[in-house]
Amino acid sequence: MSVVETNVATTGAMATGANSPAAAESWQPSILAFACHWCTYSGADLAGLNRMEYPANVRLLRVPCSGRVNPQYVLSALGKGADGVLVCGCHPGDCHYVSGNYYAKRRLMAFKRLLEFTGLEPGRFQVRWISGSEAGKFRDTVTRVCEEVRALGPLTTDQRQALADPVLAGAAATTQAGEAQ
Amino acid sequence: MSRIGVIVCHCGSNIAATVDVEQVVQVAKTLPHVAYAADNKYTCSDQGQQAIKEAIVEHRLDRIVIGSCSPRMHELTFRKMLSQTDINPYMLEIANLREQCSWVHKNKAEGTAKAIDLIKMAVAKCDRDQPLFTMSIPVNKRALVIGGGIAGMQAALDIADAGYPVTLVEKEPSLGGKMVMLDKTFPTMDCSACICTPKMADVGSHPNITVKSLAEVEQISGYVGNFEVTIRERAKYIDYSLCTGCGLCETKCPTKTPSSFEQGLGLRKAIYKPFAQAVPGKPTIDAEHCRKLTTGKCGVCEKVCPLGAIRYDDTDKVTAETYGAIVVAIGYQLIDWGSIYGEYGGGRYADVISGLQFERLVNASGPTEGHVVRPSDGQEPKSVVIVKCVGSRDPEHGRSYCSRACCMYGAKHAHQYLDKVPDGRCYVFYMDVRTPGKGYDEFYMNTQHDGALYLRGRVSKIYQQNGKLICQGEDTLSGQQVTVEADMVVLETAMVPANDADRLGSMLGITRDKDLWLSEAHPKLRPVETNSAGIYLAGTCQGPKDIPDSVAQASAAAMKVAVLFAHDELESNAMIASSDVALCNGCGACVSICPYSAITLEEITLRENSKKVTRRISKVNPGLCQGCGACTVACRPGAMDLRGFSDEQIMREVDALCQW
Amino acid sequence: MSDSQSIQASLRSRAAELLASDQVAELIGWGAGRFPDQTTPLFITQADQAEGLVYSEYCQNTLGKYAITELSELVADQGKLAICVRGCESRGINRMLKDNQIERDRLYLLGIPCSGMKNRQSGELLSKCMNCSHKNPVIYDELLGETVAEGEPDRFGAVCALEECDRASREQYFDAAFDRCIRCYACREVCPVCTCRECFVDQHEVGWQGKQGNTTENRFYSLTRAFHISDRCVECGECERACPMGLPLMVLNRKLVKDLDDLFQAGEAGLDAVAVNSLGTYDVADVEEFM
Amino acid sequence: MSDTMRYAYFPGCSAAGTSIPYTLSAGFIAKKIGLELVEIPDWNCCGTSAALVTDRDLAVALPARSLAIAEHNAATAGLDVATPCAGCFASLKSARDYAASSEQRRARVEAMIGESYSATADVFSFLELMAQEAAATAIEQAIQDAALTLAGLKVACYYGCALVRPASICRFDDNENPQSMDRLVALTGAEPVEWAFKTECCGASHQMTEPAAARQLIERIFVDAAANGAELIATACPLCMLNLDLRLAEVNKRRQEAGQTTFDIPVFYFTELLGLCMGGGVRQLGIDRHFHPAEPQAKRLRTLQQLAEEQAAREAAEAAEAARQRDVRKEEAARKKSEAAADAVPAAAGQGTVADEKEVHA
Repeated sequence: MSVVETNVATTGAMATGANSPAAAESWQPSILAFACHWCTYSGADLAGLNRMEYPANVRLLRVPCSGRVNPQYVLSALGKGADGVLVCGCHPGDCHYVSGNYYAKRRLMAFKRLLEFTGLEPGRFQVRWISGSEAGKFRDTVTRVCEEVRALGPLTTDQRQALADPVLAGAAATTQAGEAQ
Repeated sequence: MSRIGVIVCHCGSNIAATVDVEQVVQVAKTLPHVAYAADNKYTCSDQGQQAIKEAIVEHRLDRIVIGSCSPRMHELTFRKMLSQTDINPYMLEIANLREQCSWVHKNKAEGTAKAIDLIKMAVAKCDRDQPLFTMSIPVNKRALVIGGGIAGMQAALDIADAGYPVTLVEKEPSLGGKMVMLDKTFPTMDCSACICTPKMADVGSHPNITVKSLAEVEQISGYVGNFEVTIRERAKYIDYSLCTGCGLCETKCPTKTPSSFEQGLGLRKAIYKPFAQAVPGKPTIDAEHCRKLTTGKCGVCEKVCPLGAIRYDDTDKVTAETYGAIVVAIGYQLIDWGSIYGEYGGGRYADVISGLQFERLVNASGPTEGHVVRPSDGQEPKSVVIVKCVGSRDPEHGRSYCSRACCMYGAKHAHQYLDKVPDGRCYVFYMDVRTPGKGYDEFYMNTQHDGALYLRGRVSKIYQQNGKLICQGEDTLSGQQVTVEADMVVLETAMVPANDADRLGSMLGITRDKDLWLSEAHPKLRPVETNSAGIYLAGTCQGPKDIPDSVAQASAAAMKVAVLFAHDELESNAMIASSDVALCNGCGACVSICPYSAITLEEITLRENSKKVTRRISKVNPGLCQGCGACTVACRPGAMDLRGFSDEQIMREVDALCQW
Repeated sequence: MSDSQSIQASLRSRAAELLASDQVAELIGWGAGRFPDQTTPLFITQADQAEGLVYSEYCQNTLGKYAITELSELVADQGKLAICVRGCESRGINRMLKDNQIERDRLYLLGIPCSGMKNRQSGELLSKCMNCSHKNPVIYDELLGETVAEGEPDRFGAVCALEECDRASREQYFDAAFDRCIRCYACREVCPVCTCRECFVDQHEVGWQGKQGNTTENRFYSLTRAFHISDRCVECGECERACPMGLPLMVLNRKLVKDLDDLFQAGEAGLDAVAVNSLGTYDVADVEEFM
Repeated sequence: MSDTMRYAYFPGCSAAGTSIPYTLSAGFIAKKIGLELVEIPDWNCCGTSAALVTDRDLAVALPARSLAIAEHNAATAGLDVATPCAGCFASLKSARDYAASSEQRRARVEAMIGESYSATADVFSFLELMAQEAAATAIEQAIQDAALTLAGLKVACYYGCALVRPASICRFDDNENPQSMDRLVALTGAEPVEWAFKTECCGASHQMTEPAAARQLIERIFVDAAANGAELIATACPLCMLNLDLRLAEVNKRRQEAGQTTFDIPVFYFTELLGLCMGGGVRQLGIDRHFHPAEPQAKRLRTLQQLAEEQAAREAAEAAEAARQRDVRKEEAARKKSEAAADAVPAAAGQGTVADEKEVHA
């Protein structure tokens, strides 16, 4: 994906320069949330209908079912600049497709344990079941996830370091771009 | 290279109040492949849609991103709009700027920033949109009904009356199921045979219904509108085209064996009709007991048959046919109480009988011609104990659920016994009395007035002493231990799924619950549909119920079939999974994971590296796939992908959001 | 005569018989390498080549995966493919059978009980053999030699030790490891479970794997591969042995094996060719960690 | 199950007191079949009667202590535990299951008894132990060797409450209609009867507090045994034995007063019956120590030869009787015939013939 410079570069939460000390105070985490179309996405819509406020740091990515969420998306997002990832689906037993969330549960449980084993803070990758009627739970969940990730601070990745470092930025494609902290 | 049009909607002030729409449009213009970006006051209005159509022509757009309300609101509206243009309706992405942005964030700067990100994601995804097409699936307007009990017969009759051909498959020699074994039906006490056998006759003579008795469904493949079904009709050893059902063979047959229709209380011949009004009204030979077929000696029926209809060399007939819809009505069976209730004698006492056996005992055409007598000695029982919830509501021994009909037929049995043996005494042990239904509670109260003594408690032990059955139990209302000496005990046993339920369920892709009842698609709103499109449930195969409920569900299932058959063609889902032949290594991980049995492994031969190669690959049936995408993650080789939510599209969205 | 010598003798004689009788068209075993005690995979098609077969304590290569490529080259009716299988190879074979990558009736499996292989230079037991849970093959057509006693392997010792560490040290440990990775993909090449026709790293259109050689991308590769094989890993340890940079790959694999067993009673993979993949099924009563 | 027939032996309080015949007869059998019982040193009360109702912890700690001693003592280490008493069996096995069910529980038990306890050894009642294949085969052999039989004796096998219930703890036999004792008793040639009170409560625990209720419970058992033709009751529990044997006189007394029939149904330990058939003497097995005289039933013991002779004699008598009846019938027919021929009147002849035929048929 090509990098797009916009004339409002500073407005996007994702575009916040996270590494300068000055920015640290106003730092906003970027959180990607996968939401299944039938439950969580409609729960989020319901939160909208009820005008429930929650932090603007969360962007929802609609998928048909939590069973569609490939753990590789999560890993990729965390590697490319998301500070936290949330995966949401129907409660077990309520899946529109009968069983998708059961498979998701197994996969993501094992994957979450693997990520945490290799050093990821547990707060950065979370999974929650939120039904279409649980607008309140949706608001509370994203609010809490935001707070937890904010407390953890920015997730350091090679891409970020490369962009923050003018020398490295020029040689972003070279190997050994710097060790993660 | 794609030419994307981006339209950002104000939604009056709904979006514009907290999102700087103008700024969003300006950013959108700078995004790659965006050829046009504009705002609109009300995009969903006629004028708004017209403006998009014009922009498509003017700017040669080939795909559209709309930043507006939730796609759950207007995705279909805008797809419909695109179908009136040259653009495929699936070349559309919607950024949810209202429900998930303007309505929930008050800070305009934050809202605008998020709106920009959402538009970026939508543009990135849209850039990889592919034209998608629905398939039209022809509908074979022929229905298959599995099971010829009251539910199956009702469904078959309703579908046939709607003008569609129906094949009804029954595994027993006759239609009628459990209902035709019953003596009378509660609460009206009309004779069960009197209301059931006319239905059987109607089914047997309906021009649109083909009855296959002694038959079972062996294999099913295909999908809604196009089920390929293999049916095995077991050998009857009689040429039904010649047989007139005169019954001479049955009179002369020398072999007798216990009758399953009479619940083992009576005998039948080896060539037999299970009961007088059986449909088809022609006999079959029971190969297991027929002397001719087991020892080669006898042949009496062949000698006496005036029409020469006996065929000792008859074999099973296997036929394969195509049906558009299937109604499953395989009913229930009674729990095998003997193997789990040792405290009730475990089947050792002849006079401890099941409710269904009692039905045959009181039936005028039953083995005792309706005289209530003890199976052990033929004496009239002067005291009878009825035990309810045998196997129901008993997670320790049997099942945890309530079988729903037993309270009523227990009351019916008490009433019938007291009617036939006026000087008899009848005790009913119960846990609760559940009589919801028209006239049900009145019936139960009348039974008490008849003299049935209801004791609230379970029976803990039944044993025989000096020719009596001693029933020990507790009357929990008085808190006392009670012992009742009975001449006969009737156990009102739990309904459990038919033996075939699990096999048939897995073959048809119907989920089973913890007790193996077949599961409906939604417990409230889709009570007769299953998760497999075109397959419906009727009667007790879905869960215990009484006759009126079974009939009502059967008619509902028939209506669903009629609605389906009102269309000549069905439109398949466009956003379905598909497997890339080049990548698929045939491991089959997707096959077992699919909840709709939509994926199969197929062997294909193709040229690879100028060599002919035969290998297995997975194939998605577009009529069955519902587009959940569970298979795509199970596919490690990345061969399986979901149209409309492809890996590439989702990864582009992730990239768009994360990279700066 | 030592155990391995007697196995070598019977391997040579059986190989010659099988090849001479045309029962098998090709046999995969080990032959002498260029250095003393070194062995290398050997592919023979003639009975007189059987004398070249070597079986010693230094047969470090796991042969199972060669079955796929060799079978695709063999014409089906020419005869079977014979292959030497120890515990590790046999479990890989089962896994490949389960994944429909090879056909059982085209294989002739020469089972070899194995007490572990040694490093040619140091003479020490190979680390992949140290916590072997199946020293005897779990599937074979004939067994060469006597079965050996199974030990009491500590399969998850290293995993447990790391689990005990705090998060920061684990992050440091794995970052250092991923930093070393040169993405040569040797781990993938030798793995009996990595049977994709095109690896995700090569699927450029989708863009799973970035091109940069940095810790983040290396982590993406290693963790994705570990997850891909999670419910199938037969713990042969060949990936770790093949890694030129010494990445602790088996720790990642065994972490998943351990968790899948703890959570879903997945058990060990490759003990037969029919067991269901633990991530390819579910139980409504599965533990819940995500309310 | 132990590989050899060697067990750590927990005698329980009744072994040297109220159930001496059980101890004697089981000991006799053990010697005959090579069953080795190594007594656990310093064993203590199993807690079944008193502890269970007062303190759950105590109910676990008491039996667990004895089991732990068995583990630590060199002579009994590694052996499964055997106990004659059903109550001891239930307490020991419950405590063992409790400790084995989780690490926390085991640690709790260890803390209570102040020593380590691994809860690995299983617990067997004498009944289960002897019903196991190896023991049962040895018993069968010993009976064959002795060439003795109790043939013709009808026995109601009474298991009581604790040997097969709760099923989750006992994990032995069918808890509604158990068969293990029936099979063992059948080895003696005696005939186990089908009856309904195999696992009903004998009421022993109510004897002190609710004697009237207990008496009813006892009486029901004898009533059903008698109704099914049993001549004696066999049991595997010292408490059942004591309760039934001791109180039968009381039951009979009340029945006599009420004008009902009384019962001469003595109660035996199943081991006494087995012991008799292995050649044990009445005194050697303790059969003379019962409250209700049991010797008459014990005297039904015969050698196989006697049985064969009796059978032969019976068959001969039956054959003689059949022959005699045949002769009688022949004579009768001949007499009738000659009578009919003597006063032959044409009109009555037909009637006479019909009547003759009828009589012959009858």
